[in-house]
Amino acid sequence: MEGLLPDLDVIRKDFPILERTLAGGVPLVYLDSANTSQKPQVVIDSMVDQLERHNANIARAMHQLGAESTEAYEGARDKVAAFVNASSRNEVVFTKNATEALNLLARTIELGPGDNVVITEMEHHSNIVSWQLACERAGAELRWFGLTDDGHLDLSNADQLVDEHTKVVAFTWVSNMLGTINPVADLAARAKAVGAYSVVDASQAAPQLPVDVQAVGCDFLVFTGHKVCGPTGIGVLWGREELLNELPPFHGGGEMIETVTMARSTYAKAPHRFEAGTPPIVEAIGLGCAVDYLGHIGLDAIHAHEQTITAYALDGLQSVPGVTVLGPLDAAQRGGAISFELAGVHPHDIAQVLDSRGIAVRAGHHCAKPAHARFGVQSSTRMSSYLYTTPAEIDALVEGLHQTRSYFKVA
Amino acid sequence: MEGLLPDLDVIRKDFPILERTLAGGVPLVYLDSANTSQKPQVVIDSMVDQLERHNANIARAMHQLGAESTEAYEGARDKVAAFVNASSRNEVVFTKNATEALNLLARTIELGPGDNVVITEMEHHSNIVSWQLACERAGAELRWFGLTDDGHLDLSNADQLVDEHTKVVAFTWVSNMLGTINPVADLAARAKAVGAYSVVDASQAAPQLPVDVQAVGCDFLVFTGHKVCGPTGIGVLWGREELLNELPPFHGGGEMIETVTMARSTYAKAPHRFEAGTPPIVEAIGLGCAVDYLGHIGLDAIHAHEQTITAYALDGLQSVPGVTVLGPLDAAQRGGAISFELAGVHPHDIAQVLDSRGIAVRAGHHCAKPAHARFGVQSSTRMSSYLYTTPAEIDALVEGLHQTRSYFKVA
Amino acid sequence: MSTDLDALYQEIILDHYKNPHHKGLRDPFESEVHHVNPTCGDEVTLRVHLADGPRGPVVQDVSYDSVGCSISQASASVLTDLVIGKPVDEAMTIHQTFLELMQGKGQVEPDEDVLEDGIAFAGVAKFPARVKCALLSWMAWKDATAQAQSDSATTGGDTA
Amino acid sequence: MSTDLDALYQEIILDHYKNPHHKGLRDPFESEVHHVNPTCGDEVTLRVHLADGPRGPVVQDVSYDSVGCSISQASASVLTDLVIGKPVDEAMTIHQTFLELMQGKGQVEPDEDVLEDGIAFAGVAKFPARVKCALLSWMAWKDATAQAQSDSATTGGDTA
Ligand SMILES: Cc1ncc(COP(=O)(O)O)c(C=O)c1O
Ligand SMILES: Cc1ncc(COP(=O)(O)O)c(C=O)c1O
Repeated sequence: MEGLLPDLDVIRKDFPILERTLAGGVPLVYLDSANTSQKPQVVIDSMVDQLERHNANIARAMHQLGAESTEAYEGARDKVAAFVNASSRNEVVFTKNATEALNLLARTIELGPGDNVVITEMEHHSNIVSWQLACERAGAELRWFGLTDDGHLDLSNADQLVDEHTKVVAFTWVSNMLGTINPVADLAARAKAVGAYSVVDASQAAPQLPVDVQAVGCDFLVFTGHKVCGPTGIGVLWGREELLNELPPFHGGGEMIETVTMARSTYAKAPHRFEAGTPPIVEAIGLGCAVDYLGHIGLDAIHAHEQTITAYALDGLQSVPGVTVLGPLDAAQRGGAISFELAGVHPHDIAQVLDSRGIAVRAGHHCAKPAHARFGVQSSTRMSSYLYTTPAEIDALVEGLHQTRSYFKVA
Repeated sequence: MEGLLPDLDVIRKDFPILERTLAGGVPLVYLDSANTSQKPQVVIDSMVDQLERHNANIARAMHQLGAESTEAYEGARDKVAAFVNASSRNEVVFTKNATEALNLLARTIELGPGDNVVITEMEHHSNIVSWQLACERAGAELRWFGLTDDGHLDLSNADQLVDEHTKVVAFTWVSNMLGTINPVADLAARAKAVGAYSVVDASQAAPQLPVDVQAVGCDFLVFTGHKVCGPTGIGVLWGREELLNELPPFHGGGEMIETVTMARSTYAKAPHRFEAGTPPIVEAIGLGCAVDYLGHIGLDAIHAHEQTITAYALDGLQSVPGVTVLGPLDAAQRGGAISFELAGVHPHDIAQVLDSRGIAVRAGHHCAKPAHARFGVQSSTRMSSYLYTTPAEIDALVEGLHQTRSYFKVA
Repeated sequence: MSTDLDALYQEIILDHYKNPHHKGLRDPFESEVHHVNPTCGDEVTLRVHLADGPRGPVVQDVSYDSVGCSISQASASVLTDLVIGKPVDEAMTIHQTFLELMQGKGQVEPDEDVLEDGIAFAGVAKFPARVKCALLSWMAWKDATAQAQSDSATTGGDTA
Repeated sequence: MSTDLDALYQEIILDHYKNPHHKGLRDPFESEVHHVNPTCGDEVTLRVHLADGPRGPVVQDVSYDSVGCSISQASASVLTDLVIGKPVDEAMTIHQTFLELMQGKGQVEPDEDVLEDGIAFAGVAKFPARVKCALLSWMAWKDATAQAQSDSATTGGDTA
C-alpha cells in the first residue's frame, strides 16, 4: 500500500507492548492511540538509564549526578525546541500535560469584564473548561466558532466573533473527535490582526504532523508527552519568549524564584518562572528521547502513513452497513482519529465486542461533549491509528464490526 | 551500631545507582536524599512493566489495557491512602509534586481582605511563595511564626498570630534546612481552635516518619513522590473528604468534569475534581510501589535508622574544626538533613571538593532563603541521609571536610 | 472469547435492553434526579414516587428516561422490577445486595431470591469498566429516594 | 582526582579569591545593579562609571560588593582588572570572549592576550554547575553598562 512507512515491521518491533496477547490468547490490536500512544523501547530505556544511573535533582545540585541529570533535562528542552522549531530553548516550558499547559495560560493571561475569549465547538474539554473557568473568574465572555455539517470550522461569522475586545483565540490543530485539521496559520493571523493571543492545542497534531511554530505564527502552542510516544506526567507549553516573560508567575515554589524574602519575592525568567518545584525530570528525558525517535523516522513520513491508514479505514468503516462516520470524509483533510456510530448498537457495546477480539478502541464522548452535542450524538466509538498501525489491524476492526452487528442482531 | 536497619547491605543492593562509580573511579557516596531519594529496582521495574505491557489511558478506556491501567493507577491510590492512614481513598489526590499540591490549596481556598494566612520562617519556598501570591491576589495578610536560636518554632506569640481572621495555618512537619521536627498535632489543633484550615507540608516527613493524618488531626497534608523512593512527576495532596468536596475546581479539563455544555460545566467529586487531564499514570504506579517498599521495611525502623545516622553525623561534623551545625543539636528532635557552615570555605567550594571524592551533598539556600536569613547565613552545605546510608559514608564525609580545610588552607 | 462476552451479555440483559420495563417519566413523583456517567456521557433522569404503607414508606413508582448502553438500560429496567411496590427499607436492602454483587469483582455468588433477573448482572462484575454502567440508575434511585424522604421529613410527613 | 580539582581551582583563582581587586562600592557611578544566582543565592551589587574618551565611552570604574564562592569572587576581581580603563567597545569584546570560554564546555582554547588572568577560568567550563558562578559578575557588568549607556543616551549624552 503506497504511503505506509517503509519499515513498518521494524517499527512495530520497537514497541514491546505490540507483542502482547490478551484474554483468550488473542493478539492486541491497539486502535486507541489518540487516547495515548504506545512507547518504544528506546524511550523506556532512556528512563531506566536515568533512574538507575543518573538520578538526582536538577539545577540545585552541584555534584556529578546533579550535573548529569541537569544536562539530560535541559537537553530534552533542546530536543523539544528543535521538534517545534522554536527560535529559542527558553520558549519551551515543561508542564504536567497539555491540560496543565492550557490552564497555566488561562490562569496567567489577564482577562477582565468586557473582554472575550474565542474557542471552537470542537475543542477537547481541557481547552473549554479552562477558559470557562477563566471567563467566570474575570467576568469575560466566552465565544465559540461553530461547526459545519461536514465537521469543519464555520468561519462565516469569524469577523464578528473575533473583535477588538478579543483577548485570546484558542483552537485545536487537529480535532480528537472529528479528526478535522484546522487552518491554524489563518486563525493565528486573525487573532494577531485584533491584537489577541493565539493558543494552539497541538495535542493531536504533534504526534502526526510536522509542527513549526514559526510557520504557524501563533503565540502559544501546547501538546502532551504521552501522545507522542513519551511517558505520562509531562507536557509542553511553547510560547514566544517575550510573551512568556510578560506573564505573571503561575505556581510559587522552588526554582521559579530569583530571590525570596519575607516581604516579597522576585521571579526567574521563562522557562523557569513556570516550572515551580521539582519538575518531571525522568519524564522530560523520556519525552526528549521520544521526539528524537519521531524525528528520526520523520514527521512527513508519519503523516503520510497516518493518512494512508486513515483513507483505508474510512473505506473499510463505510463498507459496514449502519456505520456513520463523523467529521470530514476526505482523509487528506483529517488526522488519524475516526469517530463513528453503528446503528442500533451503543458505543460501549461495540467496544466490548471489539475488546473480546483484542481490538482496543475508545467509546464515549472523548472529552468532547459540545462537539458530540453539535452533531446530536450522545457518544461515539473512535478508532485511532499511529505510526505502528497496519492495514491488517484495520481489517480486524472492520471484521469485528460485522461481528458486532450479528452479536446484537442488527444484521 | 544500634538502631541501624538490620539488613542494610541487602537494602543497598535494592538501589542500582549505589553501585555507580564517578569520575576518577571513586564510588558514589550519596548524601543528598533530602533533595531527591534514590530509586529501588522494584519501583523502576513496576514502571517498566506498566510501560511495556499495560500502557493505556485510564478511566476513559473500556478495553483490557485500559482496565489494567486503571486498576494499577487506582490501586496506587489505595496504597497511598493506607500509607498516610486516610479514612477514605477519595481523600488522596495525585498531583505533579508537593509544590503543585500546595499551590492547588493556595489557589482554591478562598481568601479575602482582612483574612490572614500563617506560615513559618522555616518553610520551603513552595510553602512560602504559593501563599505570598495567594495573599497578594486576595489582599490578605501573610504572617510568620519566627524561629528560636536553636532552630525551633517560636510559639511564644502563637495566640496573637493565629486569630479569628486566620484562614490557613501552613507549616512543615520536618524542616528541609534545619532538620527540626515540628509539633504538627499541636499546630493543627491551634488552627482548628480558630476555625482555620491546617496544611502540613510532609515532604521531608513522609520519607522518614510514620505519617498518620488522623492522628495529626490536620485538614490537608502534602508530600512529593521523588523523595519517598518514587519517581519525579508525582505528588500527593491528602485532604479531608468533605473539605475537598467544598473546594472549587483547580484546573479545568478532561476527567474532572461531570458534564460539559457550552453554557456551563459541572464537576466531579474529589479526587477526580482535582485531577484534570491525563494524570501521571506510570508515576502513580511507581509511587504506589515505593510506599509499599517503605511500608515493608517499616517506617519505624527507617525512622530509627535515620536518627542513628543523624546522631553519628552530628558527632562527626562537630569533630571538624570550624564546623557550625544549623538547627537542633539533638538527633531525637530532628530529621536526617543537616545543614552546616565551615569557617573560611564557601559551601560551593566545599561541595566541589567533596564531589571530587564522590560525595554528593547540596550547597546553597536549599529553597529556604528566609530560614537562612534568620540565621544570618547566605548559604550552607547540607548532607542528608536515607535508609540506604551507612556510617562509613558519614566517615567519608567527615574525612572529606578535613581534606577541604587543608585544600583551602584554613587548617 | 465469545464465552466471555456471553457471560456479560446474558440473554436476560439483552431482553431487558430491547424491551425495557417501566420506561418513561410519569407523574406523580416527589423527587427527580439526573445522573451522568462522566466517562462516557450515559445519562438517566429518574423519578421516585413514595406512598405511606402499613410499616413505613413504600416505593409506589419509579419512572425514568435514559440514554446508554445495553448494560445501563437493562439495569434500569431490572431495578424498577425489583423495587416498585416494595417497602423502602426492603428496596434499600436489595440495592445493597446489588451493589455488593457489582463491586465483588466476580467473586460474589448472586442471591436469586433477592435479585431475581438481577442475577444476570453477575458477569458484569468482572468488567470493571462496565460496573459504572450497571450502577448508574441504581445510584440515581438511591439519591432520589433519599431526597424524597428528606423532603417529606422537612414538610412534616410522617413517613420517616 | 585532585588533578581535576586543581584544574578548577587554579592558583590564580585562589589568589584573586583571597585578595580581590577593586572590591567595595565607590562613587561616582551612572548605574548600579544587583544580580543573584537563584540556585545558590550568591549575590553581587555592581556599579559602573563611564567617561567620554577620544573614541567613544570608556570604563572609568567598576566597583562591587559580593557574597559568594571562590569562583564567583575571583571572577569579579578578574573582570575589574580586565575592563577598567578600556573603551566600552573593547571591554564588550573581552566580555564576549570570556562568555564563549565559559560556555565552551572545556573545548575552547583561552586567549591569554585578551583574557590575561581570566584564562585561569578555562577549567571552570568543564563544571557546568560552576559556570553560573563565574559569570555572575560579568552578567551584572554587562547589564549595568547597558543601563548606563541607555541613560546617557536618553539624557542626551553624546557618548553613544
Ligand atoms: C519541605 C519541602 N517542601 C516542599 C518541597 C517541594 O517538593 P517538590 O519540589 O517535589 O514540589 C520540598 C523539596 O524540594 C521540601 O523539602
Ligand atoms: C485535542 C486534545 N487536547 C488536549 C488533550 C489533553 O491532554 P492531556 O490529557 O494529556 O492533558 C487531549 C487528549 O486527551 C486532546 O486530544
